[in-house]
Amino acid sequence: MGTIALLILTIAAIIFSAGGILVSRLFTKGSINTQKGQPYECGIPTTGTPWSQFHVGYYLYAIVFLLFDVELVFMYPWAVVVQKIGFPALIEMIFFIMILFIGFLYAHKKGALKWM
Amino acid sequence: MISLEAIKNAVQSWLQLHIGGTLALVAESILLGILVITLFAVLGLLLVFMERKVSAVMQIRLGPNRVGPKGWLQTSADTLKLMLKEGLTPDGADRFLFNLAPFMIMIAAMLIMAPIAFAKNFQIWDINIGVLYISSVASISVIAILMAGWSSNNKYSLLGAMRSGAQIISYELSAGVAVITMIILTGSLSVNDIIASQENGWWIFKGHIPAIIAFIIFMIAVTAETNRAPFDLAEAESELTAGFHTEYSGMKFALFFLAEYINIFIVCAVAAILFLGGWMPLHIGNWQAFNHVMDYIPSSIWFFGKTFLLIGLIMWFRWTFPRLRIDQLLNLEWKYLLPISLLNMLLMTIVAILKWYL
Amino acid sequence: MDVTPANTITGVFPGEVHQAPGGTIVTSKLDDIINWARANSLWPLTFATSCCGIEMMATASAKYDFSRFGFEVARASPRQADVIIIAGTIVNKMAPVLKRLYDQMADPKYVIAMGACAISGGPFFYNTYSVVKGADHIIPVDVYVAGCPPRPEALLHALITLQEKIKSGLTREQYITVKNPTE
Amino acid sequence: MHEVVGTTPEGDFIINVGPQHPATHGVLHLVITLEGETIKNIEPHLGYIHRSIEKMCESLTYRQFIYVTSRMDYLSAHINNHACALCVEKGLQVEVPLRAQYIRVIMDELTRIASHELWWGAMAMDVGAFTPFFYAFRERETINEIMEETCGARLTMNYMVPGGVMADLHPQFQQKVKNFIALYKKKIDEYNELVTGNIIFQNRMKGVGYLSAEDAISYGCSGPVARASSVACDVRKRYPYDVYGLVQFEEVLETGGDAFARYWVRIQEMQQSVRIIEQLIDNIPEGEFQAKTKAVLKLPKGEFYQRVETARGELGVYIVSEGGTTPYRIKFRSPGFSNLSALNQMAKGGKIGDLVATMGTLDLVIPDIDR
Amino acid sequence: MMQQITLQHILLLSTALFFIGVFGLLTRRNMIAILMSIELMLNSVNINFVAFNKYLYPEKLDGVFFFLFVITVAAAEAAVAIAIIIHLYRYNKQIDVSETEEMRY
Amino acid sequence: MSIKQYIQDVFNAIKSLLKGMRVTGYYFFHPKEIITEQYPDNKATLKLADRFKGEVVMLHDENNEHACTGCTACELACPNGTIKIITQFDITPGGKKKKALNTFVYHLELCTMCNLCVEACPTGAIVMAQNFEHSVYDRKQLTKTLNKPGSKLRAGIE
Amino acid sequence: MTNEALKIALINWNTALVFEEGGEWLNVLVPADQWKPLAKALRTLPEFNCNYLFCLTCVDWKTHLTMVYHLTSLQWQHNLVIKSVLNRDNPEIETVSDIWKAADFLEREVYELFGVNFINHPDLRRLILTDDFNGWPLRKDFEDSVNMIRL
Amino acid sequence: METIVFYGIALFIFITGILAVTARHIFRAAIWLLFALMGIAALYFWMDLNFVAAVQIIIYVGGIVVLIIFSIFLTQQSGQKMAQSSLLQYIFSIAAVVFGTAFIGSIIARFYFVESHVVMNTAVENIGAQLMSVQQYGYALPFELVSILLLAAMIGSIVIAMKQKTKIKNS
Ligand code: SF4
Ligand code: SF4
Ligand code: SF4
Repeated sequence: MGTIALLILTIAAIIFSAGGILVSRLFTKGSINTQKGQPYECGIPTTGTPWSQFHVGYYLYAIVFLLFDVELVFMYPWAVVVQKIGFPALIEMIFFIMILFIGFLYAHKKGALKWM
Repeated sequence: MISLEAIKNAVQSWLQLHIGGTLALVAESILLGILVITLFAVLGLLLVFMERKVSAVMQIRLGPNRVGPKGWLQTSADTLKLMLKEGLTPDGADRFLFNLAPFMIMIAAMLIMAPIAFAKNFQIWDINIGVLYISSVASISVIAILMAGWSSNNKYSLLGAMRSGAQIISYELSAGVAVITMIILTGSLSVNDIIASQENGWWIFKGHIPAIIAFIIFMIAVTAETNRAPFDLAEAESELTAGFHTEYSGMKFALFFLAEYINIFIVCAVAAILFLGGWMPLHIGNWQAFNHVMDYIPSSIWFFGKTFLLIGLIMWFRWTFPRLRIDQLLNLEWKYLLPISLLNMLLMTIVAILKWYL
Repeated sequence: MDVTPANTITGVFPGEVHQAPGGTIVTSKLDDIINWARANSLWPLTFATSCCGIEMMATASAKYDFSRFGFEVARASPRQADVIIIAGTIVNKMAPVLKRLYDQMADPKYVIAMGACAISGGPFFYNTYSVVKGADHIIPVDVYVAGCPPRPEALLHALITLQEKIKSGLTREQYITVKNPTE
Repeated sequence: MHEVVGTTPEGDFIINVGPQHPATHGVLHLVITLEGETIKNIEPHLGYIHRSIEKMCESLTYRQFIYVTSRMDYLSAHINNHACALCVEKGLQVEVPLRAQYIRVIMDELTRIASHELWWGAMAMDVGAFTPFFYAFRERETINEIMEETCGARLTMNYMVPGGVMADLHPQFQQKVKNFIALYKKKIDEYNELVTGNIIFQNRMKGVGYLSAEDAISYGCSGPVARASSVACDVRKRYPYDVYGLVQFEEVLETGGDAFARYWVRIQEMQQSVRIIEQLIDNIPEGEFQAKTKAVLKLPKGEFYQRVETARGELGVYIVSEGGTTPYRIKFRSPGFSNLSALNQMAKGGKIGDLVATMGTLDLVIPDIDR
Repeated sequence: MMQQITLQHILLLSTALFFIGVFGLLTRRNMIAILMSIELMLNSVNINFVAFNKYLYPEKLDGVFFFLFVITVAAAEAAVAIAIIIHLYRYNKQIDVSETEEMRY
Repeated sequence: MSIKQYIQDVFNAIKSLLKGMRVTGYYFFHPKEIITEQYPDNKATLKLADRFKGEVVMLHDENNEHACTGCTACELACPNGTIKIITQFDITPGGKKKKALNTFVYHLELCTMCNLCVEACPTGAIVMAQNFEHSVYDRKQLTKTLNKPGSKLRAGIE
Repeated sequence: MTNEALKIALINWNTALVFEEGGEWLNVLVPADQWKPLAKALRTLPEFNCNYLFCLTCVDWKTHLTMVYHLTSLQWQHNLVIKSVLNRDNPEIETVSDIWKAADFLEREVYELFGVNFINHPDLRRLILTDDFNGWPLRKDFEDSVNMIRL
Repeated sequence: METIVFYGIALFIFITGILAVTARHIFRAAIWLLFALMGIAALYFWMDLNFVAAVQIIIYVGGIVVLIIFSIFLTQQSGQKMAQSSLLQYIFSIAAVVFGTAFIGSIIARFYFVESHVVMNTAVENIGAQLMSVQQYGYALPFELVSILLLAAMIGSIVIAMKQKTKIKNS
């Protein structure tokens, strides 16, 4: 099945969502007024655009995550075979994790992992 | 005994016999599509209803009980109403992305379904890297949320999206490590192999303390990943009104709502597969008679039973705990869960290498 | 028109044809299903300005529990809410906000004016310079429920009354739809 | 932390919270300047429920104006009425029968419990726990039932009149209150288990929204907010009115000054209220429940100030009388107003989540602030 | 009937993708967009690695490993690049290449 | 932070969480703690407190007679103008002109159930009723006339 | 301190103060321009130490406005009422929001309800009413024919 | 069937790739990039290299694109359109790209590859075994190097990102 299964699932999801939205298009009609399209902010007109830049804290998480994610990717094949290989694999992994952990500790110490 | 497997085989052979070849494949595909859509709808309705009832009983009240017999049609009415509600698109929004986001989140939810074994030999795609596949596809939904939050042109949405972005990616790590911890034991990523390896006992029993720790960490992490309370910062009502889907209405909102519940189902299914043996019946040591009785319960019931049990657990969390603050949430992950789970993984390696389980 | 007693109107499943007063509007079966869904899934907006809001909370609480009717999904965002329960006084400064919230709700939308203040200004009708004398000066109201504050049962009664109104196809939107379908 | 470069004055993220927002408990409007998620500044905008009660009262008679005040801080409606009644009595110089005083105080304390119950539920809801709300309302409903039996209304009772109370106690009142109190003591333990001890909750609360004692005094904070900063300001102790002078109770003081201290003060205050009620409920003297007053009340020329301790703090009623049947000018010193003015001080530098916790523990009732 | 898909097809696809990336690299002036173009190019390289491995030397997995390492490098590169971009942005408020020439690193 | 403290933290946290879960779990498994009253269904058994103030009504006896003299004491006592009393002059049997009630207009939409009018009434003509189901589609329906059509003043009340 | 003792202490501080008799608390009348120094003294001098401003309001006497400040000392437990008469057409008084932070909001409130101008107030804007509100609603002669229905 | 799917995927990658480099809104460009990357993952799935595909999704979709989106949030008034290059630059680029594609394409088309018909064993065990082995074709050393690379990247990006404002002010 493979790719075809994925294809079917994707199409099913699209049909499902599109069907629902289509039905709602068919059966509803909205009233129109000038305030309707404006962003909701507790009933007060907004000031400024929301699309302004954010604080640095948000993306440092992403960076640290990304690097850990890569690490994870290497762990999967390792995990599968570690039982067979035994301690050498464990030691390799301990090294691997240790090295990354240094980075993690560094990030921690630098305060990169603080939400701002 | 009627099992899903038998039905599947019957349908398959019938199709082969009467239509044959490529057409059978096509027919099967269509059937599959219909099946998953129905599954989606039914699961969504069921889970939402379950949530409302569970919360009601915990909160010493009755919950929906007036629409349809015992209130069973409540969620149907809700869905129908949401379908019949106007789907707004705010003026300032990026229309294309705004409308794409619900599709994305649905596709992500749907795709994760593929390798889940609902019953013995009943699975959409027996992919050899099952759990890895699941954790990979699950990460798509982050993008959908970021998309939804950004395109809404709303500050609450954006804040909510940023929060959930950081939250989901963070917790993906410890969820992943917890999964890896179990994979060390199973030695395979395939869902079927994982389940098969638990024939004589579920990992949560066999795997000693590391398995239990991994289980706890996994449950916490997936709760966070699905944006459920106590980690529901993305849609924290009291802070950001409705978070990243503040501007969504009608069916598009319903899709987000539905996807949330489907995701819960999926993560609980994964937990059931990894820790509780998926559709494996409960076997206790050498109690032959007991094991036999257990075998008689269809595998699908085992699977759904376990999954719903875990869903119940997650709901229990939700209705008990206050919400964390965003920095605490991330602290919890980076300071506690991730180091602990990494350590736990190494511990598990030792257990596995020394073959202490069994 | 008269308000039907509450106990006759619960749990009506679609399938019957309702005759609206005057007999001019006969809703079709499809409309019935639609109205059934809408009537049974009224998600309120969390909108409480003052004392009546407390009674609204009490209605949500375990003793009265409006979740039995499926109302408990209180949405903070007007986009997802169906009914706005004006629980409390509306003052001049709040009026544009209320209007804006109402405008931003997705159709179909309903309004319940809860308590004397929302109906007419209530205790603050005379001698005040800042109270709006009735929320229906700002937005159309479907159901009024008197009291100061109305007790939770009264609010439930109002919600049931609203359900009844929706089911019989008499709310504003439905009225417009039926009357002039092209609009 | 290090400074951020990427924000210009225009680039500040300004977000409106309220007037329609679940966390503002009504219609407070906060304009929050954010930097990331850190709050740089909060500017409260009031008036979304300004009903001009003070102006209204100028044209209501002394009997009539009391009822409006129960709409002010509707969660301690009784106590508001009590303040007004006391103030009028001060002007009239009537002696309130002892029975009425007992009834008033018991009702006050019941109201306080009910108010704190609601606060507890709502605050737990703010920090994201939904279930406590329902448990809190269970107890609150019991109180409401007791109240309703005697006063005839659940929220805005209008039970006090100048000179006493409007009606005598319901015959079953004492029994019911005793039952309630017996049950209630157990429930407080449950609350502590469910919320107070919860690690998430504690983390959300501790060290959040700090208010120093000096600031509390300077901002004119009162009630649990000030007492959590170890400012002894309980009017019941400092200027006892009615039979508060006769009962034993402790003024709960905490030194933390943070949200958790405020939380904890209120929880303990509920226990103190229970204690007060226990002392009084069995000893209600027989007698009149209302002093004889004229049909039309006229206060002598002068100024009268009366303060009482509501669930939120010190409520002051300042009546200027010109000798007529209506007050010439009336001013309500509402506790929430001063407490709110300290909000910026408390929440600055915190996160949005902290703001919610701080707001929750301030226990604001907006109509009380706006009047 | 269409022919069987061979290595050539895949290589053609990856070539096309590579040049799409090149196109982006040449025309974009926004640094993030350029980074995105580079990612596309890296991906096309990855496709090549994997495809060669699969079609030419299926006994070993060197291509897959190269894929893994490339992806690692890509991730590391993206992380550092974005850190630089954001720093640059904070430094002079915009991230167009043409105007950030006097980078002082 | 020492390792020991770290581990202790984790355990205490989990313990406190489990405590909370025990409370909700207890209620989950004890459905008899549910206190919901099913309002529209329990109408027959619903018992309100006897002093509950639902709306102001005028008492009429079986002869369709009430006790209101039209003295407007209630109108004056009412803080927010809920009551409007329209009086007329009746000719008593003795030939004297006498003020009497014509229409007792009661604006339910304004009433705050404060009980002041009832307190003020010298003859006890009006009382608080327990009816609370005041939902209507049209606000005009809330303005009521309390004296029934054709009702008279009960004899002997001044 | 008792009222008497307070009075004496105040007289010692400034003999020009006028005291009003009657009422449970000591009433001090102070000219508007004297208010700021008096406030400072009340706050800082240890014998007064009136650290708690619990009520700040204004009364419209049709001919003039009177600012009323209620002060208390949490330390000495004495209460004090300070009054200051203002010109009705151009009411102005020095702010005390730098002495008692509570005055910040209270003065803003008085400003918009009575139109009293607080000199040097850091942020004298409308707090409660809408920005386009016309008039000073709590003054006795305020009439709003649109919104106000007289009983 | 397989063929059709391949062409579908190829088309998808192609279109989304082009959109990714031409879209005017940077956020949309990122989304198109995301789709292109997902298409590539689908291609790997099609090639039966499930592990590779999953890794592709995890790292690219779940990691890099998220990072890019975050950085877009951070650096852009992201609602705005991006600045464009000059027309001339466009023309040159298109010419270069078309030429390059044609050139390499023709080489590829003419080149004859000896395709091996051994079915590739992509089971994760193999990958893992080879990853851990220290013999020939073993990747244990690179594996450790990866961690150092990651460490370097992490420290590097943090150092860059957390640079103090003071420095900027001085320059
Ligand atoms: S009607 Fe009464 S209870 Fe309701 S908001 Fe108005 S004053 Fe408060
Ligand atoms: S109801 Fe009573 S008070 Fe009112 S007019 Fe009649 S008799 Fe007088
Ligand atoms: S109850 Fe109060 S508001 Fe209602 S009519 Fe009587 S006096 Fe007026």
